[in-house]
Amino acid sequence: MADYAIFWDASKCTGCKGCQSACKCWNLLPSPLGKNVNEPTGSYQSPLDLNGNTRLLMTFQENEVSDDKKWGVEWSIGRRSCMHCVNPACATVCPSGALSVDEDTGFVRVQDDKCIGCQYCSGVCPFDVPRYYAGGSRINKCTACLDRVKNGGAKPVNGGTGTGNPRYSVPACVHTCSPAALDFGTREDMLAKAYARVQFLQNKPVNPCSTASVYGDVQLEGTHVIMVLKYAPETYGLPADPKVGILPTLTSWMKPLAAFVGVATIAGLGLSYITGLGYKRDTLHFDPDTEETIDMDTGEVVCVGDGHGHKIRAAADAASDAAVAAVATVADKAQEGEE
Amino acid sequence: MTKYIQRHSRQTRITHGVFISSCILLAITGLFVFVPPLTQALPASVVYGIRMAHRVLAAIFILFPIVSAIIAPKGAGHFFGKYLRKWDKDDITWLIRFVPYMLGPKRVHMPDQRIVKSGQIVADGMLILISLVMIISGFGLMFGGTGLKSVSLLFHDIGFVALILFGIAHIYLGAGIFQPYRHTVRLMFGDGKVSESDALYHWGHWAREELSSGANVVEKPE
Amino acid sequence: MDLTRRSFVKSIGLAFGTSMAYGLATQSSTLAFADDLDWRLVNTEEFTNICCYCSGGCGTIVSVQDNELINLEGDSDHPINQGGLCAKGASMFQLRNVITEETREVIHNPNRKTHPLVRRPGASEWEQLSWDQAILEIARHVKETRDATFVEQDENGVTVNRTEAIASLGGSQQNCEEDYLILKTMRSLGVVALDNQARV
Amino acid sequence: MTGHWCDFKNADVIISCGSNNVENHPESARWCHTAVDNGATWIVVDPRFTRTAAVADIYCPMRSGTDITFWGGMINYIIEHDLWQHEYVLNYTNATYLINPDYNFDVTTGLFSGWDEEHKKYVTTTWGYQTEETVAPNTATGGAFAYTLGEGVPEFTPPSKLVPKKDATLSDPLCSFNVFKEHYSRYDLDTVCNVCGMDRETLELVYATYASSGAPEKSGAILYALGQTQHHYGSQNTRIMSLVQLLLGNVGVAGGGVNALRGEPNVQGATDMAMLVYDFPGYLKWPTVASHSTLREWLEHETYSDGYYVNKPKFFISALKEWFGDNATADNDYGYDWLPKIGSRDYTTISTFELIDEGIIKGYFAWGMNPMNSTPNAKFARQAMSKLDWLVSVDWVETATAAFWKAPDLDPAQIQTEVYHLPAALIYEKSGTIANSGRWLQWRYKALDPADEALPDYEICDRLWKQITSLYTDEGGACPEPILNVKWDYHIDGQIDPRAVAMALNGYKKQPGDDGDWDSRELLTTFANLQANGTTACAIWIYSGFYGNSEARYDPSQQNVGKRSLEDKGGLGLYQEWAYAWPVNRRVLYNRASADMEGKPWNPARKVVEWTGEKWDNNDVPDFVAASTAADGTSVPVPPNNKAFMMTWEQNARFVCSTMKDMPLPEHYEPLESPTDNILNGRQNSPCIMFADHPSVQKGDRSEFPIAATTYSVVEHWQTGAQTRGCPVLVEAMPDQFIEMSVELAEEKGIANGDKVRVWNNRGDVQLTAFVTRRLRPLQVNGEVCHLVGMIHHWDWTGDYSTGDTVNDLSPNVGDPNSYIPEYKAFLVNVEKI
Repeated sequence: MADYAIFWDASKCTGCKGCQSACKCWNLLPSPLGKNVNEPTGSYQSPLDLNGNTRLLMTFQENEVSDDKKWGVEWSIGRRSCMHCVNPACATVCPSGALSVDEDTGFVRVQDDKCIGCQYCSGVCPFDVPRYYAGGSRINKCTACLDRVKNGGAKPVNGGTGTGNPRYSVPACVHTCSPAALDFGTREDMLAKAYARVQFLQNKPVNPCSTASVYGDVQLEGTHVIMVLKYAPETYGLPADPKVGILPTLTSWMKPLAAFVGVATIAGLGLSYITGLGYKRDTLHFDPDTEETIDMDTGEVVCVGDGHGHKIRAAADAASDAAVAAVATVADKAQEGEE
Repeated sequence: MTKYIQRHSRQTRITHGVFISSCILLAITGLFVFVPPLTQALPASVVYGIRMAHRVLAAIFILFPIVSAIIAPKGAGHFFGKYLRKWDKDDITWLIRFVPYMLGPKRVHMPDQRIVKSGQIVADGMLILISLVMIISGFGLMFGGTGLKSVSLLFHDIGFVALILFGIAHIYLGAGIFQPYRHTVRLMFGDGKVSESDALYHWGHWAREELSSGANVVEKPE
Repeated sequence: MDLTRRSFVKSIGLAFGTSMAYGLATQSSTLAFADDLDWRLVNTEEFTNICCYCSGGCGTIVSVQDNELINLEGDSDHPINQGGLCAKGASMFQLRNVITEETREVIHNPNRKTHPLVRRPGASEWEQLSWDQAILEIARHVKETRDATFVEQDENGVTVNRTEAIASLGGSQQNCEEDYLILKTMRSLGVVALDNQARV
Repeated sequence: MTGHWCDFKNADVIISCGSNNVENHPESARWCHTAVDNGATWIVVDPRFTRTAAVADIYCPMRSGTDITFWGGMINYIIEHDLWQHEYVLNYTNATYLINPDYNFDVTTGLFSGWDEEHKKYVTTTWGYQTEETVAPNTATGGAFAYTLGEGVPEFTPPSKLVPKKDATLSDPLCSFNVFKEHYSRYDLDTVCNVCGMDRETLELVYATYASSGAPEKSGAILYALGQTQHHYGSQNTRIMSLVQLLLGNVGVAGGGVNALRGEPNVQGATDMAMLVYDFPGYLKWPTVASHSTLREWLEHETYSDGYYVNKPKFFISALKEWFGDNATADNDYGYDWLPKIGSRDYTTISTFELIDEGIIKGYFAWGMNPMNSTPNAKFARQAMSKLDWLVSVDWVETATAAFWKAPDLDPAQIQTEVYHLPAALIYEKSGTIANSGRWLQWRYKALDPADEALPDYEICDRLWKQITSLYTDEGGACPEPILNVKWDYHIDGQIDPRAVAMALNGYKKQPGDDGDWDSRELLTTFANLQANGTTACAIWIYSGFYGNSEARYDPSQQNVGKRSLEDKGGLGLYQEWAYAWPVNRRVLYNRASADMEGKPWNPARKVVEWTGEKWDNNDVPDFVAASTAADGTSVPVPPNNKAFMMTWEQNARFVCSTMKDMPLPEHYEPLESPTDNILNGRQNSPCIMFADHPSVQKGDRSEFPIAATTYSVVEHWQTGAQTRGCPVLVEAMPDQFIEMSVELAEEKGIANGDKVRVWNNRGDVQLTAFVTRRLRPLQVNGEVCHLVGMIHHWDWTGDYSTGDTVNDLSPNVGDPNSYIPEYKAFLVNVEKI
């Protein structure tokens, strides 16, 4: 097995949305077919966020900067999709096995026919990626086109090694990337490429980019999307220090806890069973007339009355009358309500 | 001839039977969801089947007791009403002695009990509570947004853990696997009758009242 | 002639490899994967084409099965685009087929109009008509307009053989061969108002 | 494009000016990035901070319509700092040629010498050269015009060569270079900043960076598109870029060039194929009454006295032979008279709507074109359209043209036009050749049958032609000869077939009586084999050789057009064995200029051609006479000379030139509608502006419409949007038409991001979504604040998924006198919040 990664270089990405388009066309994801139903967003970004039919989205954010030579603006064009965490919280909490780590590549695989639509993954993703596709009651997120990656037959593009298979061996987004901002190869190679690129950007003689950084190496113990960023991660809609919340941790404790409680209960009861073996109980008889409880094996009177010095009959009558009256009232009310 | 007290009606027994069957099946189907490796090993169509079965079972689990209560509101009132009684000294004593008793029924003697034991109130009460937690969190999982879902998930999981504890204990005792509780299985899965001797052992106060009034007492040959 | 036609068809296949053989060769491993890894391009035939948007000349590969479009993406062997296609190029699949929202089914794009249509004078809707009828009616219009306006010689006696009454616009969307046929048709009718998208 | 897409990687400096290339030619990004990876610097000059600016190294703003000032300033900067490439300029251009002493430019009137006020045009003789001597055409054996004496060649008198006077020392002020230098001396840095609106520091950085490509071993590439051309002086915008490139020695080298990034998939092919009023296939001239009333006149007027175009008659006669087949004979001037002659009227796109309005044009074919959206002053155009008798739209979808009668401001009941929509096949539903911007001819293979009843355009055209000819055969009519004498034999197995047309385009040896016989004709392998005597037929000489394999004539994959080898001799990305670049598979035009006078490459690492001392060793097909044929028939290498531009009669490139209609040297004028006055000379607009006096133009004044506007495209949509608005994924990715404006203007007008705004001028009134952005800022122009807004223009009332207003209702229908291109890129509007 090897560890693969998608490489994305913000310094080369032109925001052409070829990837956004190719993702939908390859994965046969629909876009709205109604007339004028897409809301104008006031931005080059559309739709504004991922949704049940959109797994990959180009983001656009303008940052005001004081440096007048740069025309007072930096334009962060970002790539929003599943980051394919090395330790994916979504796969940890996924109750149905729909999300799992693919052993051959390290990507977070989606078997959407196994998805039970619980959306636990949506709740725990530090990047807020998985979306619910209501039409199929299933989760929708980037699959890293594992169908292509694992079946594909041909040559890789943009300089990466792909998986070594011939054509179609890289995800649809990588394949279609015109400016060669996307690449695909072993995670090790992609990391090396990213660090080399950051070095290059920081040291360019013209227009050096001092804020260039690698994203996806140390964040969350690493992701299988390795990014080269020109500006601060937040401007690309990426948390600077992504964290998985407490819930998945708690949830993940439930499984061992359940196992422990189960085993402890059964063990305790087993012990109880053993100590109870051979227990034999004497036959008891109650004489309503004398109100004596008699051990028939020994003939001994165990107790008289209720054992606390009270007569039984009177108490029993009173108790049952009260109970019957209460129930009857409740039932009548219920019937009235129905009528 | 031995005297028997009619403790549970046929409807109660059927309701209980269906309810706990669905509960156990829910636990099993839920287990496949709870432990992802189990599901990963299965084909998608089977997982889908399990997922749908879980929903159908949940519907039975919720609806059957409600339907039963609507058919016989009086009986339902009686069934739940008995858990709402006042506690006395015997009840406390019983609870204190419970663990030693479980591990040494031959030596530890339990005080007489009323129609339901204090331990039963706790245990059955817990089961009812867990059921409610499971039902509510289940709805949360099905219809909630992502935030509610995460919380619901936690509660569904906690409920499942509690269910393991109380459910197994209930089966252990209710099915009469525990030596002193032999024969109790017939109360829910037999004719609903308890023998005079067993009744006096388990629910002394109640048995004596029933035997005194004789309304629910039948005599049958040994 | 038959032979050459067949070899023409065959050469398309050979030049770019029909994935038919590829599909068979990989069938066994394909079956080993679970559903989500199912390979869409089994038993497809592949054809190269060129993108229909800007004039980059990016290569594409069109995958077809049973005369239906299965996939369209960049040609990774092409020296210019090396597999790349922009948002428009990558969506050329949708010129023919779109995906429904509810069921995610692939259907023909309803926005495309695939029958000859006519709007009669004053009408507010299209009517469908047959190809033969459409061509005949248009040829009649052309002939009537041409015959009524054709000028053989201008006021100075120069042979001009033209009609100013018919205009023909377009050509940048057609292939070169088609342009030549359109050009030849129009100019032979005497059309002088002939222009294309070179300026828009 | 003088180079090709992959060639950008060889540049040391790239300047995208008038082109948002990563958006509108996304594939160019790969090659620009490669150049930057190799150490190049990428400059963007644009009114907006575009997606291209976001990835480039230097961004320089400018006011739309001031390109000549920007480039003129660069010329001045280069000459002042002596950064021009002396050896290149002095040898390969007309720098040393002496210009007519009567040449003059009057700054106060803004007019060059030769202005004819009565006819509103220039007489360009004073822009020409002083003549040293006149050389008669050489018709002797071995001479350039020997062929004209052959049998079957139409009679005509070849032109004499007027050898210009030269001054190699450049001491004469009338040297082309000195006139040029003098002309741009007015374009100093402060003036440029005042006119264009950028700050001086940025401007100097851009000039210094780009001028660094003037070092002999360096190359700089200019990428331009409609931002340069869509002005009423658009041709001069392109010309001044050529002048900069000549000055820096950047034409003909790898990584250089004046690169027009063309907008439509086969606009190159359509232009090659002369889908233009004044053109004949292969960049020859369509006959006009004024210059070509007879074949003889055509030949005498069009044939050059020197350079490769001494052969023009061969190309033209071969084309006529292909057009009329056996019916074209020497006796009937090869059918020349059957071709329509253009009179004094103009018929380009803008004019056609005037002609429809006047009732002259009555029938209209739109072949995959949608002028109801794309034509300037579209509101006027669609009102004119309703006066047509009939309209035929051949397209994939219902375009605004096909559905013009559905426009919100028209009443179908009042429109008597009969309109036909003919469903066309998609590009992958048919076969054929397409030419990209780098002149690569590539074959498209049909992948599947057209959906439903759709048909390829070639089949629609064939059906129409057959129907028309049968009507004329059966019924007669006005002058049927031009129709009935046409050769229409493009059928294989009885079916119309693009492969037969491809063979006709390529050319073949013509035997009498062989019309329709495609099985046995000998296909030509190069246009060098073309004859002017009727023995060869070739529809378009520049394509000759692209489909010339007679051994496998029905198999495009065995033709040059179908080549798919990635072999790249020289490593420059020329990919000589991939497809076919016209002419003769030449990848870099004018490649002689990539080497010095000794024939050594300026940069050995980027060798395109090289003289080894004995012969030429080339990575590309030479664009010069590299060998001649000796008397014994053997090929003899021709040692290096200064004839680097053999398609001009001088065989040198031109600084001052007399072939353009409007200026001998590009001079700044303001757009028709401008927010400011012209401070560079005394004339506001070019004196040669076309159509400005049409009443439909309704010129707006800056007092009423103070905001400068420009239009452009986004990557998600294309042209009139008829195709892209039909793709749901693209509608989703860019759902609405927007107007970009600065934060400052938005504040002034009380507009918030995402608001609906009204944009209007005298011609139109549209509603758009406001994008308030920091990427556009007000400019300081001539001491005043100039607001600029930008709009995309891909919407109209048609389509199932997304509709909107037509932005071209706003753009003015005025144009350039050379190319007739409209001024889409600079006009005035006003804006308000709705």
